[in-house]
Amino acid sequence: MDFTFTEDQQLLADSVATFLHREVTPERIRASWEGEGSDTRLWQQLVELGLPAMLVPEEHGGLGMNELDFIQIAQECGRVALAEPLVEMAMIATPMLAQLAAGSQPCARVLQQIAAGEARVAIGHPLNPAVADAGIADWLLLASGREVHLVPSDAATLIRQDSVDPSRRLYTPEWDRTAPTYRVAGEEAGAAAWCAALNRGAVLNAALLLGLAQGMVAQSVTYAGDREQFGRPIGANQAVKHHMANCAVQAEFARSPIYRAAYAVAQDPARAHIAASHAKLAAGEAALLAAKNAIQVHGAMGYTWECNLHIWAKRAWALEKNWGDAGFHQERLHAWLLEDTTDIGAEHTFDYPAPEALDSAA
Amino acid sequence: MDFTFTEDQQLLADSVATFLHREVTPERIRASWEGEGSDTRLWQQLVELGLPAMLVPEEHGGLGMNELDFIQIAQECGRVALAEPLVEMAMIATPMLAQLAAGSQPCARVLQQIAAGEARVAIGHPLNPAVADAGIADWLLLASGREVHLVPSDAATLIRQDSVDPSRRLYTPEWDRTAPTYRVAGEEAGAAAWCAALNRGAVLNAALLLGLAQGMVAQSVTYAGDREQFGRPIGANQAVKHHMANCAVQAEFARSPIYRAAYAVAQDPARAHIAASHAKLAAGEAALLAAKNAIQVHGAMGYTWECNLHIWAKRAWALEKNWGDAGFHQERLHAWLLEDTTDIGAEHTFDYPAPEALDSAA
Amino acid sequence: MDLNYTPEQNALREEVRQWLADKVPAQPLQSFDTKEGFEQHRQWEKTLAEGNWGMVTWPVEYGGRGCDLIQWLIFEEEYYRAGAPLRVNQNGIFLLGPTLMEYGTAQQKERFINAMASGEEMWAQGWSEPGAGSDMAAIRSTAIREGEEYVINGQKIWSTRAVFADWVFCIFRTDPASSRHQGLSFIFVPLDAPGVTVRPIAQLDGLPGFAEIFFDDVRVPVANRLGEENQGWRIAMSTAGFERGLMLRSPARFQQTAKRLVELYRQHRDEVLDLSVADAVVKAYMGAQAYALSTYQTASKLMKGGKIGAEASLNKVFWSELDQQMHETALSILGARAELLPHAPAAGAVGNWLDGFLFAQSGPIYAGTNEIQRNIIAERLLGMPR
Amino acid sequence: MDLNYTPEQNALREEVRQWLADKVPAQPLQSFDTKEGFEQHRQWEKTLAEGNWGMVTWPVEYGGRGCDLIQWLIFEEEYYRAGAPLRVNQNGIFLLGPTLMEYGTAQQKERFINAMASGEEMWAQGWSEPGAGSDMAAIRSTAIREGEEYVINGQKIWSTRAVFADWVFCIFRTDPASSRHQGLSFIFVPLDAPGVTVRPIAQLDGLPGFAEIFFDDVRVPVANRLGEENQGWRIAMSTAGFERGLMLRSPARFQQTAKRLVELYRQHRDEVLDLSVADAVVKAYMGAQAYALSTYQTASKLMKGGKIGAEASLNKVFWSELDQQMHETALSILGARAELLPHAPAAGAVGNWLDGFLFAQSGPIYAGTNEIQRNIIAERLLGMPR
Repeated sequence: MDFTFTEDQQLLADSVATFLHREVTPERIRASWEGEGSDTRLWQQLVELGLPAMLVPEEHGGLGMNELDFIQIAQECGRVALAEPLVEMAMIATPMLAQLAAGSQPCARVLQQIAAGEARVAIGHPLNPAVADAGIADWLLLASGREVHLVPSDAATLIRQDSVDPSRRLYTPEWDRTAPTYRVAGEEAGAAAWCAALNRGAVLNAALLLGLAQGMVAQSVTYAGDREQFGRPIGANQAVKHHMANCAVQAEFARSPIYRAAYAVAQDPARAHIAASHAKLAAGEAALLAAKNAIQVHGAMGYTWECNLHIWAKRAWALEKNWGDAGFHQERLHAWLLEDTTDIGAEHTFDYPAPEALDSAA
Repeated sequence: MDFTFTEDQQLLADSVATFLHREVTPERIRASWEGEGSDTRLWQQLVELGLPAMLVPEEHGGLGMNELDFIQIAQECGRVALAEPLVEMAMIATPMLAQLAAGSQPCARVLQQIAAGEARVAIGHPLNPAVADAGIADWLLLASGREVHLVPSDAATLIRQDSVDPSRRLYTPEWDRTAPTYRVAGEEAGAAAWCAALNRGAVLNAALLLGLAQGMVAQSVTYAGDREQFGRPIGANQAVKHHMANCAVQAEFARSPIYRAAYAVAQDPARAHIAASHAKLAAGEAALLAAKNAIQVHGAMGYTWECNLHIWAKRAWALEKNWGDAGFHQERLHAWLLEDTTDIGAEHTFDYPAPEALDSAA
Repeated sequence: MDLNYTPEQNALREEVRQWLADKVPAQPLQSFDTKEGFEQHRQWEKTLAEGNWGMVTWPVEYGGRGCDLIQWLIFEEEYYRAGAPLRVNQNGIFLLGPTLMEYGTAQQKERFINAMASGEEMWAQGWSEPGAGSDMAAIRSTAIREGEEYVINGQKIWSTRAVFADWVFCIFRTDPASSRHQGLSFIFVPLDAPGVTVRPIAQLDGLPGFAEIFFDDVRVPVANRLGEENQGWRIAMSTAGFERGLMLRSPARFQQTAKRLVELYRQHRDEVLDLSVADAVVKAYMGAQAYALSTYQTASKLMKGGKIGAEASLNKVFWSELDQQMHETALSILGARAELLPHAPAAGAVGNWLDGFLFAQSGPIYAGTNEIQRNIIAERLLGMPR
Repeated sequence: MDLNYTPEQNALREEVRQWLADKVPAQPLQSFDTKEGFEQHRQWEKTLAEGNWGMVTWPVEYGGRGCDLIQWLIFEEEYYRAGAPLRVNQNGIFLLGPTLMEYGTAQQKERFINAMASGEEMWAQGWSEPGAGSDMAAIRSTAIREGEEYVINGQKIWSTRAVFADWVFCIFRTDPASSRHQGLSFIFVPLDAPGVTVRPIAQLDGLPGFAEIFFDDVRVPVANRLGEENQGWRIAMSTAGFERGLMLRSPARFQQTAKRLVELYRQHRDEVLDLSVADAVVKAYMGAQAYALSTYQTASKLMKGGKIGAEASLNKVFWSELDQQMHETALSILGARAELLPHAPAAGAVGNWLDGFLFAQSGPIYAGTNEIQRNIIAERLLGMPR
């Protein structure tokens, strides 16, 4: 029993964090809102850091790492509100391709391209109403019923769906669902793959949401230390302090569930659903509270477009409802807790529920 | 349209308030915890003020007033945490007897006795697990199925049920349910009577809870102004202020719904259920928050038996769950809101829902 | 206490309802934070004024109907029930108008009130400065008297409607040696005056709902001052006072939001898994209803000569947090579609809940942050130490 | 990261489980806030000590097992799982014991530790004074040195267990000219010493869970001082420090409460109408689980040499409010029966939720109010201005 990251994991996360904090500035995010939005140079830098290749298995030319290796990086991506489609691709789509690659040549090929930094993949989970970043993807992983289709993006018609968050470039795709070449998993394998993808998506988004929450708290603390009213910084007011303290408490107690869930999806993905739902719910709450309190602490400034805070807040509002909204994940926990066979209590902290309860996710 | 009390109503409430604040001291309440608990002299004073007779119809020797005349008095009884069984008797049991008196000589006789200050009546609503103050009552209004039985207290066996609140003297009664003399209403009339009693009980308890909340806030404000830490009163801390401000907001927005509900039970009792449930829920929340924040502001002192605060807090915890707990009243509102025929919105503020929805209450 | 409307009150309701049924535009207007939408809303104000429905509580001589507060509440109920446009003119008719009637000279009333009421001249509000937000008495912009003119220098911020409005009413420091609440005056400035620069500030939705205004040797006649010189604080406080605060947020608005929320819930009930939604919907109804009842009670009290002061802070905290809660609940019901802008093809019938949610975020901030309001409640209503 | 227990850890769990299954009293003990219950609990401490389970993290030489923090967590999980008695001796074994091992002389260790561990000598805690609660440095009680003795005068309050305990450890002002954190010393006083008066203070449930202690020219030998003279603050702070704070509220306790709550919910589910209960039950599970996971993470970090400071305030706020939330939810499920004392004939199977609810009210108050904890979080963890 050891609930710490390895030195390698920590070093990697720290160095990526340093990179992100240096490169991913609000100015650069705002610049990416023009046009179709990708910051090509930034993407190239992320490729050079090897991030898209991290979860590609070694036999497909990647680094063969797992979700736990990536989770702190996802958190840092949230902290800087990275707009590039790194995280969904690297930690949700890539493991899904890897899961299907044994039985599907196209999946194996796309993995090679990802590892080489030559392709980007967007993923359209049935629970999400749109596909993020489909416009700059080379490949789309799409659901037709429970089947998984791998579609070249130029074979799909993409309908733009504007989000409250200008960094989120959403599309609904239309494609020829009958073309046999697209089909990389049938109903049964597809159901399992979408279910696993959902758990990864929930955990990953939880990490992003936690990072977003921490980013908003950090900005608000700085602002409250600088802004003066009545002859002293507004952050000296106990009400302002307690707004921030409440955010810190919620974030702190989302953190361990996220790491535990990342461990679960990496080590025992078929039994990860309860941990994943817990992580997503806790992080979603922390992010919503942080957005609300951060805006409040910023006052009128927090309600403006020119203040950078809304870059984070809008992302939080959007992500909190993707990859299963609060109701979806609550219902999973609720149904599980109601079962007489469910064991909770002190000695069950690290038990993983049996996989049959996964049905509801597909 | 005039949402103010009459000058007479206000004068009466103010004078009763003055009396209660002078006479009903915490010391006197604590003294009443010994023995069977009634403070005979205090009860006599309440009789002399005419309070038990207020809602007895004039034809039975009473003052012929209504629930709206009494509601601010109930609130004041809460504010001082009066332990005497005035409120349930005067505003719940008495109107129930009045409702049944036309068809029942015993009811009419008991009303005469109440008006004369010669009898006390306790009421056992099916929703409450015990009968408050049955031990000092002369008569008990009890439910057998939906029938109403009026039982002389010496004909019943009373089993004491200790409450967290030492001021609440609870009993479960056993009596000969087959004795025909006790039966003052059959199934049908009984159902209507119990339903009306429940609405009155909810509104009345709402007023008590609001008064309790206000009493706890007042004590806490005083304490926070006196108690010094770090060289200044603890009430100068913004967190302490905001605890109290939050209580004040909740109490304020429970107040009007209570008065509106009192008007409803007085003027159109068959359509009062939504207003009654709203009042009870709002007041219950205000009282629970006040108890929590008042204890917190008092610090360790608030956790002691010797500090008077617990007299109020325990009453609040108990009453919040009597005469329909939060779930009961929420479910009424929820079911009503879900009906397609339910009209809410700006022009319906003073509409009274049709009585058929009352069924769930009996 | 009599919670029935009188026949006269019912007749008023019927009259308003009929008039609105005839006049309310079939298509929703564009946002008044766009140039085009602003002009549409200005036109609507003109229509209202022509029907003498612009500001029913104003005296008849100013185009009002001399309505009492209950009648005003009835008007508001019908107005929101009809889904009539938001009031682009609210700075003028709710805030400045009554103040002008109380403190203005005959000439000022004649010059400004009718043009304001008809929507011909639209008003922005200029209280805050970059260093004077919650701490409003920290105002530094100056208006220095030179003969029959004031020469104005400085800067205002968070000035609502200033991007498209014609005039702004401000408080400036007329006594440069003064500090805090002293030495301030209440002055009107035309936004097209030489030396005035308006910099739009975009809000969360990207539209310029407010602006920064820069004053660089702007000259206005002394006749543009409302009330006595150096008495501006007192006048501004009465502008910000209760009765208008009440009018800025009439309960009807929140009751209609609660109604829409209940309808949304009924419609989606079978898909909603969120365990907190049912409770939140019940609370939304209760909150809106309580706010309406409380307002009726306050209005009744005021009509009997009662006064009201710091209690307004209870209202501010309550409605602003209720509004947030209702919109959060709506987004929970909508789930993942909640992030889509209404024009997105996949948005379906998400309606304007997202816009409302964004706007609701400003509620606990403007007109005095809820932290300041809670201080006021604790100190002035409850008597806690400062 | 490896979230599997080692075979050794599983073996320890098995051993604890077996031992507890044999030893835990079949009937729950009476409250340790009664004379009789206190003695029952003292006896239980003796049983624990005899099995070397009294304080598993203590070194073997003091009757412990030298367990690391993960092993301690496993022990705690089994302890709460078994429904074993609350630890009446917690002041001694969790707070004073480790401090004594760090700062005590050889003689002090010999004199006190074994008697403490066996339950033979029970300890009360004496920090607060009537004027020194949240502001602990405002201590005024004095211990003035006279030769080889201290003469103690003053008053302590909120002294847990003092009504039935044998000893109290306190901080007193040994330098009468000092102020605030200076000039304080950490001193042990036998509660039967001449001049000591213990006045029980009843808590919400009517039982004397704490006491006021009056010192009137009480004489104790200088050898009763722990650490250097005038260094008491630093020692007291280390007593109140993180690792023991963690041990005062092990996650197992809240996990078992969450488990009982879920069981209560399952049992009553068909009667529960309260719309907020389902959500609250899910949140209770999540909260208890998050607290456990967080503690495992912290323990792992500490075992690798990590340090921890103000983060303890996050824990304090979290568990205390979680505990309130869980008990409130249980009372909501029980409905109107919730007010009945467990012995009431109509109480049915209400269990001890009411008692737990009353006790939970003290959580946000003791060991530093949650307001103070939130200040610490904001100022020390987030770096906000004081």
